[in-house]
Formats: sequence, structure tokens, C-alpha cells
Amino acid sequence: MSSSMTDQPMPETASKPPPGITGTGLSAGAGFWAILLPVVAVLATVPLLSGGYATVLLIEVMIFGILATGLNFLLGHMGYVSFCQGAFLGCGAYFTAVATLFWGWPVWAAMAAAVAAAGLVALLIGMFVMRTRSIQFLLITLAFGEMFHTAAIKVRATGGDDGMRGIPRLDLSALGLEARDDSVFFVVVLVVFAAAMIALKLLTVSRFGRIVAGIRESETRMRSLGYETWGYRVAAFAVAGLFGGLAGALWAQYARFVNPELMTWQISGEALLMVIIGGTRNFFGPFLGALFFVLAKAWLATVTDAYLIVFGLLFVLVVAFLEGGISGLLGRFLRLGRRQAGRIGGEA
Amino acid sequence: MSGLVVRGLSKSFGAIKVIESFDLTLRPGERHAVIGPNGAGKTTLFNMLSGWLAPDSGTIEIDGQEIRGRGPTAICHAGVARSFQRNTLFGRLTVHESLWLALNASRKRGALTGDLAAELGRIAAMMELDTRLGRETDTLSYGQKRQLEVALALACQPRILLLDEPAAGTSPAERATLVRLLGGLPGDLSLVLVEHDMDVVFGVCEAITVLNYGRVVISADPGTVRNDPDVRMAYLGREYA
Amino acid sequence: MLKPKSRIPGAIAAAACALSLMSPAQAQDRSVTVGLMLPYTGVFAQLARDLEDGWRLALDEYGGEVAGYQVVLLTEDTEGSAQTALQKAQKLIRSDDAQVLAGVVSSAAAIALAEVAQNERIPFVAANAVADELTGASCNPYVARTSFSANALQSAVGQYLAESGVARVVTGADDYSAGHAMIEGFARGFEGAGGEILEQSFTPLGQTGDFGPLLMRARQLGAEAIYTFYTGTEAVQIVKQHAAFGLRGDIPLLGAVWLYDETLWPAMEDNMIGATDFTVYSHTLETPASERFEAAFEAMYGRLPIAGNAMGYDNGVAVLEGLARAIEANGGEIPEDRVAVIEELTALTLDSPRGPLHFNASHNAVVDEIYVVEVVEGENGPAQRFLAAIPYGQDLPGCDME
Amino acid sequence: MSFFLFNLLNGMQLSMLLFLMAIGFTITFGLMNILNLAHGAFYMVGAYMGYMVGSLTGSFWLALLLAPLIPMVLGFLLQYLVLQPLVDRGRDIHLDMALLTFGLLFFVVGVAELVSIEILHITFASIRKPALLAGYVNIGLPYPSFRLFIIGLGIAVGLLVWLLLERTIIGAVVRGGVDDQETVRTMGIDVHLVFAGVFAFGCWLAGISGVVAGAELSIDSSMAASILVPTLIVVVLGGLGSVKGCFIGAIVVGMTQTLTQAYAPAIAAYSIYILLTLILVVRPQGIFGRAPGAA
Repeated sequence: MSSSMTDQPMPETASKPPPGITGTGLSAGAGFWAILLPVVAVLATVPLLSGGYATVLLIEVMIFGILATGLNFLLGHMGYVSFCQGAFLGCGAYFTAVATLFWGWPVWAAMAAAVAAAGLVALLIGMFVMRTRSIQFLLITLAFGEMFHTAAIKVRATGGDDGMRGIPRLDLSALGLEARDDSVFFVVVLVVFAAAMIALKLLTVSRFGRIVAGIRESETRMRSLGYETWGYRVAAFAVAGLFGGLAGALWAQYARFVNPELMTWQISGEALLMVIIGGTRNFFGPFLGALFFVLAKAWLATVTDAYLIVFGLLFVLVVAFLEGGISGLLGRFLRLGRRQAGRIGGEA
Repeated sequence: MSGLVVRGLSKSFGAIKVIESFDLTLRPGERHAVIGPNGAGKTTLFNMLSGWLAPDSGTIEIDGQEIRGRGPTAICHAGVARSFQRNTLFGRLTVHESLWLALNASRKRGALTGDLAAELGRIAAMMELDTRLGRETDTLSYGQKRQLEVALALACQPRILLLDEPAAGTSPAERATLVRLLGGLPGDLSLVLVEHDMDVVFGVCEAITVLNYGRVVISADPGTVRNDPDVRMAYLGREYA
Repeated sequence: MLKPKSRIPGAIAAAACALSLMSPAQAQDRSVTVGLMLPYTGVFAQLARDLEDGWRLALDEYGGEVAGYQVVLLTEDTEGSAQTALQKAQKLIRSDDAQVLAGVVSSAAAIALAEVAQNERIPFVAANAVADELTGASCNPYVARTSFSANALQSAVGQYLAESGVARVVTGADDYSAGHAMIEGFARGFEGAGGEILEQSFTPLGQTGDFGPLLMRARQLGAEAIYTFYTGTEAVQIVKQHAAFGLRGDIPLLGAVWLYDETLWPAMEDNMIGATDFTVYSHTLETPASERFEAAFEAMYGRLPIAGNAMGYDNGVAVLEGLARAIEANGGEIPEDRVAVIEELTALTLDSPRGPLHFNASHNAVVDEIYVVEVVEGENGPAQRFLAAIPYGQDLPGCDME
Repeated sequence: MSFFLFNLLNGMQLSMLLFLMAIGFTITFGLMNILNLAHGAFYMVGAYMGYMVGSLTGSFWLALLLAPLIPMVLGFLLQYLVLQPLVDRGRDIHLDMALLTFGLLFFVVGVAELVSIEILHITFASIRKPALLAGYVNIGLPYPSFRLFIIGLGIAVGLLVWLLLERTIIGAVVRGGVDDQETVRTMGIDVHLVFAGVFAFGCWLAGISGVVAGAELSIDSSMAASILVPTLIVVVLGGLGSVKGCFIGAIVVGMTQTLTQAYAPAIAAYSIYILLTLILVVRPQGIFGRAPGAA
């Protein structure tokens, strides 16, 4: 959703219009910071408090958090279900790998370029897939995702399905730090994560973000108002791709290994799973979803091999009975304010 | 020739002629109603005028400029705005956000040069929504939603406003409000109104075109129309005979 | 390890509770933990179980301990995914304090783990993954492989076929790394011995299902045999379709190890009967080592061992023996730098059921022979009939870590 | 030259296999706007059931007859007890249903893995072809009888479905059911029952294709997921919800795949996607698709 609505006080008269609408569109709203800052603070304590494994798990949570929140710009904010977020994860990861290993670029440059590349690819694909809507869109994105997967397997220069190994992590020697150390890399990811959340939030409340929300609510109306919606939809698709690419660039460094699996529609499906379970209507829903997904999967693995059954069922139940996802549930329990209960809770 | 000029507009779905050689001349500021029983082709007519549907034949001119066959966006740019019968409001956006979207579009295409916030306030006030700006559209009363429909159309800064059954489903009280508000629209704004409710039609319009099975039965001032036998037969009979 | 939950706020509490539940075998004194990572779910689920059975037999023979350390064997499901393998490896290392990683079927997963091994300085002993790159180019002191390498095995088969009078073949494999590696290996041996490959056909990975075009092509070009690398589902499909096209009589369908794998037989509707198979182990072997293994396995599981069991067994023995020697050499303590485990085990020569097994300079298992068997109708169901033992191929020059 | 003809036969066989897989999927969408991403799950259930019936009775025909009934019943229950109530509660019939059935796909695959590996101890299985079709007929060269059977079956099913929808009262009701449920209700027909029936019919077809594939290809827990992409490419190419489109789409995809594999293997893997992209540029709604609504 255009989550300014969850986070901003709603004005009762025209005299004080909601910030970010008539203004520069660059005010994230108090509620946003009230959630982001504590989250970051809590996360930051983990490497200090806990052994390596929690650190590693939360690195994954943050990376998937970026992936899912980016996807939600399309799903929750514009109402388009994209099934190829994995392709952009892969693009970002592969570009990072190729740039660092083949072209010897410094990692930071590779990361930046990887994000741009993923965004560009998304822009190009978007021009095609955004000729469709709704179900057709869902199916087409699924097919395009598979096209990337197939290509990644066939291209032998990048190791085909064996993938590429030995991807370096960000060089922090200037700061006297070594990112090979997971708790250092954790901080890197944490910083990128926070930045990504802020960037996405600002996009969400920006003019562009509002127009996208308008498309979600009624594209017919938007067109009769005189908006050429196609362009905005393509742009929104590119945004999702951009953050997918960012997640990929981080994953490549975290795993030091990339392979075509990153692009399978199963991965795209898991990204959707996170968004849905977390809740599409709250900006932080997808992050919650990622947190839940990674931890629950890690824990389940110790109990049973049949995690597909559990997650499949959970997914069904959430879609069926918990439209607002976990964040919706929280929204109803934690007192996030009557005003928003309906919106966040979804079922109201 | 200024204003809206429609000549010989026709549209068939398969064998059925929904609109047959429809003519309409609308001078600036004219308030014109198109009435007729269900299936008379009113909504089809609107869809063609607003570019959602391509006519089979005929011409649509605005200030002498042919707009037939252009898409909704282009026609909106030409200064024609429409409201919808089926509710297509931005359910989960606030009134303020909805109006902002409309005005932002107008500004983008240069139709709105003044201060957006001020214009937003003006239109909200005109449609008596200025105390509801922070409300989510879904939480508005039905009548308020119809007001917002009109407000959004106005926010497109149109010279010609197409209103598709603005009063459909409203209570008498809401209808009265609506008639009052429509009456208060700026004088230079042309208005084409498709409406079932005769109070609204006679309360707002100075000319009426009666459609029946896609053909124009009569096009004249309210008085003439009211007294026309064919019309009584075809349509008004039910309510006025 | 984690601090008590009470001191960990918010989301981390969830993590903590997840983690605390996640460590069954924490710090028993003088125990050493081995992480056995296999694809227990997905299409290689059976192979995973076969490998584990072999492994557990080895563990059993060691009495469950090495050099006074009790061996804790933790199995993790890689779901046949390299990314999952990475995650599980992190869990084994960070949360279960595993000293050695073993197992793995898919090449991608193995390559991913080789990366982990190097960065975490933990030994990784691959049980089945075939990719040459694993022990070839990457030259990784923390990695060894107890199975075999694609190119050596395939070149051996190629050479044998050419020398036994098969002159012209078409090859078929999926269009992915392993497929290309396998066929290149085969070509090296086959063409080296004077055979001619009429056409190499590479089918889209996983999208195929219809092998008609390939089979048609073989007939069209008048090949004497079709040599393929297909596994699992696709192996079943091509064997059935090859039969349905009436090619069994005139153009035999050949492949090493995977094509006529025992676990696929039930799905092949007897179409594998009479086929010639090349394998690294068969219980029909009559070497002492094989007989002993067969007896021990049957005693433990009440059934005859298959190739997967033997490779799991070799993997287990190598890991356990390597550990034992490394610990003893270090005065009864687990060595600080566990690369010692790899050094010890690669110095071994195992009396494997597959035949004498040693490791080459790039830590790759090398056997003396592989075996030609025929699938026949036995008194109780299909069985293998031993035909011949043929010399193992020359491994591609990997990297020399001596 | 004769080889070209054989490749055409192969292409046709693959096309009909794809058609059988996709037709149920396209019907459920075309007639009631529900995108059943779990279609592959019903296909797999059909295959496993076929395997069991087949190995119990030793008869392929019994398997073909009985096995599809299970997915049919399951499908009926799913639509009647789960999906329809949710739709009635105002859930988005397109996206929510798609997501829900997607979750269901994961779930069923998980169950299949558990059952086949842990309980039945079969990772791979096949349904034994009937003696009549097990061999090959000699038409210039030997050609598998079963493939000819698949081609025939595909065409037959295509005709059956077309007749049902275009030429019978049921079809009329079903088509009416989507457009205006009121009219249909006034005819004293329970639209929900009709919908559940259609859904079940789609799952029955999925089951049939499962049994056929179980005999021609093979059965394992990955089969449910692996048909998803080919299926949707077929329906998107042909036009969502159009039976004719599904048939044509299947032929286009099947032929392209077979012929590229026979004559241009280098691009075989991409050919379908290239095709799809082209269609998107020229005709986003697919060959026979209705132009999509504005929003």
C-alpha cells in the first residue's frame, strides 16, 4: 500500500494537507522512522549478543527483506503480481560476480553497476510484460523469469549451472576492517538494508509513488484523468528490479557463489511467499515476512525435511484467512492506532 | 465552431445497432441531458465521447478539432472529462490524495497553471468535500462518493464535462445536494449529463436529447420534451403520464 | 553460541529460540561432528539415502568413534540446491560446530561448498559430485573427492567402446555443465581410440521429455550406438522411448553409472534388461574387499548393496580414517588447521569395494578399474551380470597440491 | 525426407501431450476466471494414482478410467469448499486465487515427496503401457504406437471439450454463469455447483494427462512443478481461456520445440521464449485471447 497512509496523521481540513502530497513528496513520515530505527538498532546488537549463526541468518533476512520489499512496490503498492523477482536477484548477483572476477572491478563499483544493470534489464522486460495486466502479467513474468534461468544455465562463460565461485566481499581495508568476517559483513548489509528501506519508502510517498498507488486503486480512472499508465507501470517494474538487483549484489558477496538457481521461479515464488506472509499493506510487512521465512525455515529443517508441506499450507492459510499477513496481525494486536487498524489489518 | 459537435455517430455490437447516426451540438456553457430507457445506448455514447470506445462511423469535434478514435488520455487532454457510473474511485486513497492525482495530471499537461493546493481546496469546497479531505474514499457515504466523482472530473480542468448518471442510487436528500452543486458549476463549463432521475435532469439542464434504441427521439428544451407525445410513449410515460 | 534468550530482545528472541532448538549435539566432551549433506528431498532422494546407508556402515565399522572421539554424524538436506547447501553448511559450522563436511550430490552444491570450505578452513569431502572443476581448476586444499571425476570415467568408457569395435556413435546429454563435461570426457577416450562421433546432441535441461528427435537422428545417421548422459527422470524417459521406437535391436542405448542406475529400474518397465551398463561398483564383483563389503552391508540392511552404497561407504571410510590419523598425528587433539584431515586422507590407499582406491595430486579419488555389467532378468527380479573390468581413465591434469 | 515427417509426428505427439496438460488449466480460467496454479498438482496426483491402479490391477485402461477421478473429486472439493467461499467473501478472484493455488502446489509437492519417498519408497515410477500400445507400428520406420494413441487422444479430448462447451446446455449454462450469474440462477441452477463441476472437469483432464504422461514419460515428485511453465506458455500463446487457442498454442509450442531440437538444437532452449516475446509485441492477449480489460 502507499504506506504513507499507515504512517502519517491524516489531516481533517484542507488547511493542513498531508505532508508529501502537495510538498516535495520526500517526507517518509514519523511512523516509518518509529519502526525503522528500533529495527536497525535491534539488528545491530545481534553480532555482539550472539554466535555466528544468528548473524548469518539475519544477513539472509536483510537481503531477502530488500528483495521482498522491492517486490512489494509492485505487488502491494501497484497491485501487480510479478513472478520474476528471482531473475533480478540473479542479474544483480551474476553482474557482481562477472564484474569482480572477470573484469577485476572493485566490489563497490560492481555492486553499483549490478543494481543499475538489474534495473535496466527490468526496464527492458517491463516494456514487454507491461503490455499485459493481472493474470496475463503474472504468467508472462513467470515465463520471462524462466527464460533468464534457461539462459544462465546455457551460458558457459559464467559456468553454466555450476555457477561461479570466489566472489570477493566489499573491501573495507581502508577502515581497517575485513568483510570476510561475517559480523563485519553483517554491518555492511545492515547499512545497505537501512538505506534501501529509506529509499523505497521515499519512492513510495513520492509523487511517482502516489501515481503508482492510484494505478493500483483504479487504472481506468487514472487513464481518464490523463495519465499514460504504461510508462509508470514500466517504471515501477524497474524499481522492483533495481532492489532485486541490490539484494542479488549482496547475496553474491554473502555466499561468494552464484548459480542459475537464483533465477528459478521457485525463488520468485519464495519472494512472493515472504511478501504475502508478511503482509502487502504495511511497508515493513515484507521484511517481517522475510524474517519469519528465513527463521522458520531454518528451524523447520531441524524438525522435518518436509518444509514444503508446512510453507505451502501456511501460504494457503495466510492468503485465505489473513489478508494483512503477519504485519496485519501485529497491526491489530500492537496498538498502532485505531485510525490505521482497518488499513493495516486488511480484513476490516 | 466552438464547443462539442457530434455528427452521425454510430456503433454496433454484432447485429445490434446501439447508437445510430447520433447528432449533438453543444455550445460552451450549455447544460445538456441525454436521457432514455435502459439499453438506449447512453453509456455506449459516453464511452465513445470519452474515447473508451471507437465509433463505427461519425465525427466528434471539439472546437473544430476532430478527436474521434483517440484514446481516453488524448481526449482528456483535449478538455473533455467524464465521471463514471460504475464506481471507479481510488478506494484506499484519501479524498485529498485522489484530488491531488487528478490535479497533478492537469498540471502535467499544462491545463492547470495556478497553485495546486489552492485549486484543490477550491474544487473540494465547490463539491462540499473540504471537511472530508483526510477521509479514505471507501469510508465516504454514497452521496459523498458521487460528489467526489464530479470533483475528480472537475479537477481535470475540463471545458466539457460528461457526467454518467451522477445521481444513480442516491437518496432524495443526496440528490437535492447534487442538483444544488451541479447548478453551482462555473457558467463557461459545458455539461453533458446522462441521467435517469428527472428531478436532476430538469433541475440542471436547459436542453434534453431523448434516446430510444440508439436513435434520437427528440432533442429540445425541457418543456418541449416534457410535452412531446413520442417521448411520453417511449420513456417519460412511466413516470410522468 | 547464543546468550540466554532473556537477554536477547525482539526479533532475535525468535532467532535464539530457533537456534537453541537447532543444536541437538552440543559439546559432548571429546566428540567430533561430521556434517553429511545430501539431497534427501527432490529427485535424488533415493541416492541420498543410499549414500547415507553406506556412510553409516562405515561409521558402524569404526564403532562410532575415531581416535577416542565419539563421532556425531549430522545429516542435512540440501534439497538438491546449491544455495540451500550453503545455508545448511553455515548451520553445521556455526551452530553445530561441525569439524568436517561430507556428502553432496549436485556439482553446483559441491562447488558452492568448496568455497565455504576454503573460507571457513573446514575440510569438505565430496561423495558423489562429478564436476571436474571441483578438484581441477579451483585447486582447493580443503577439498577432496572420494567418488571419481566425470572426464576420467567417461574417457575410460569411450576408449573401451572404441576398442571393442563400436565405430560410429551419436551422443546425447542435457545442455548444461555436467552434460558437456561428460560428453567431452567420453569423446576424448572414444575418438582417441579411433571412434567417430557422428553428432553431439545437447537437449534443453529439464524441458525435454521427448527424445524422439535425438533417437530419429541416430537412425538417420546410421549410428551403431547412442551414448548418453541422462539421469533420473530423463534416463527413465529416454530408455522407454528408445525401446518404443524399436531401436533396442539395432542401435543400443549406452551410458555410464547413471543411465541404468538400479533405483531407476522399477520405472523402466524391463526395457533395461539386456542393456550394457558401465559402473564403478557392482555386488557381482568377486574381489575380497567387495565380498566383505557385500556381506557387511547385507548383515546391516538385509539387502544387496548398489553403487550408491559403495560410494557412501568409501566417503565414510575416507573421512573417518582421515580424521583418526589427523587426530593421532596431533597427539590426540583435533588439529587447529583441519586441512590436516584432507592431507591425511588423500595420502591413504583404501581397500575399497570398488577396488584399490588412492588419491591423485588434485585430491581426486582414482581407482584401478571400472566395470562393465549387463542388466539381466534374475530369479528374483532384474540383476546385474558381470561382464568385464576395464582400466580407469586418465584424469585431466588438475592442479598439483603436493 | 521421411525423417521430417517423423519429426512432424513427434512434434504432434508433444503438442497433444502439452494440450492435454493445458486444456484443463485454460478451461477453469476461461469459464470462471480462476487461475489454478495447482493444476500441475492435480496432474501429478493423477499420475501417482494411475501408477497405483496400474500396478494393482495391471491394466492401463483401468488406470486411465479410475485414476483421474481422484483429482476430479479433490478439485470439486477445493472449488466448492475453499475457493468459492473466498470469492464470495469478496477476495480478488484473479490474484488471490492464483496465489492460494500456488501455495497449494508447494503443499501437494511436499506431500507427494513424503508419500513417494518415505512411504512407498519409489522415487521414480512409470505406468505400464497396455500390451496393445506398448510396441511400435511400422510406417516406413517403426513408430511407437503409444505416441499415435496420444495424438488421437489429444484430438478426441479437444473435440469433446469443444462440443461440451459450444454444443450443449451445460456449456451454455457455464458460459452464462460467468457473464450474468443472476440469469442462470433464475433458471433454477446453482451456479456454485456448476463452477465446482467445471473446476472438477478441469482437474479430471489434468488427471488424464497425468496418467498418459506417467506412461509415456515418467512419474516423480518434480513433475507437478515442471509442467507449470510449458503449460502457461501454451495458454498465453493461444490466449487465456480459449479452448481453440489452447489447441493451437499447444501445436505451436510442441512443433517449435521438436523442430528446433531436430534442426536447430542451438536455439532449442530459447525458441519458445522468443515465440512468446514476439506474441507479446504483436498480440498481448494471445492468438485467440479476448483483449484484456482496462484494469
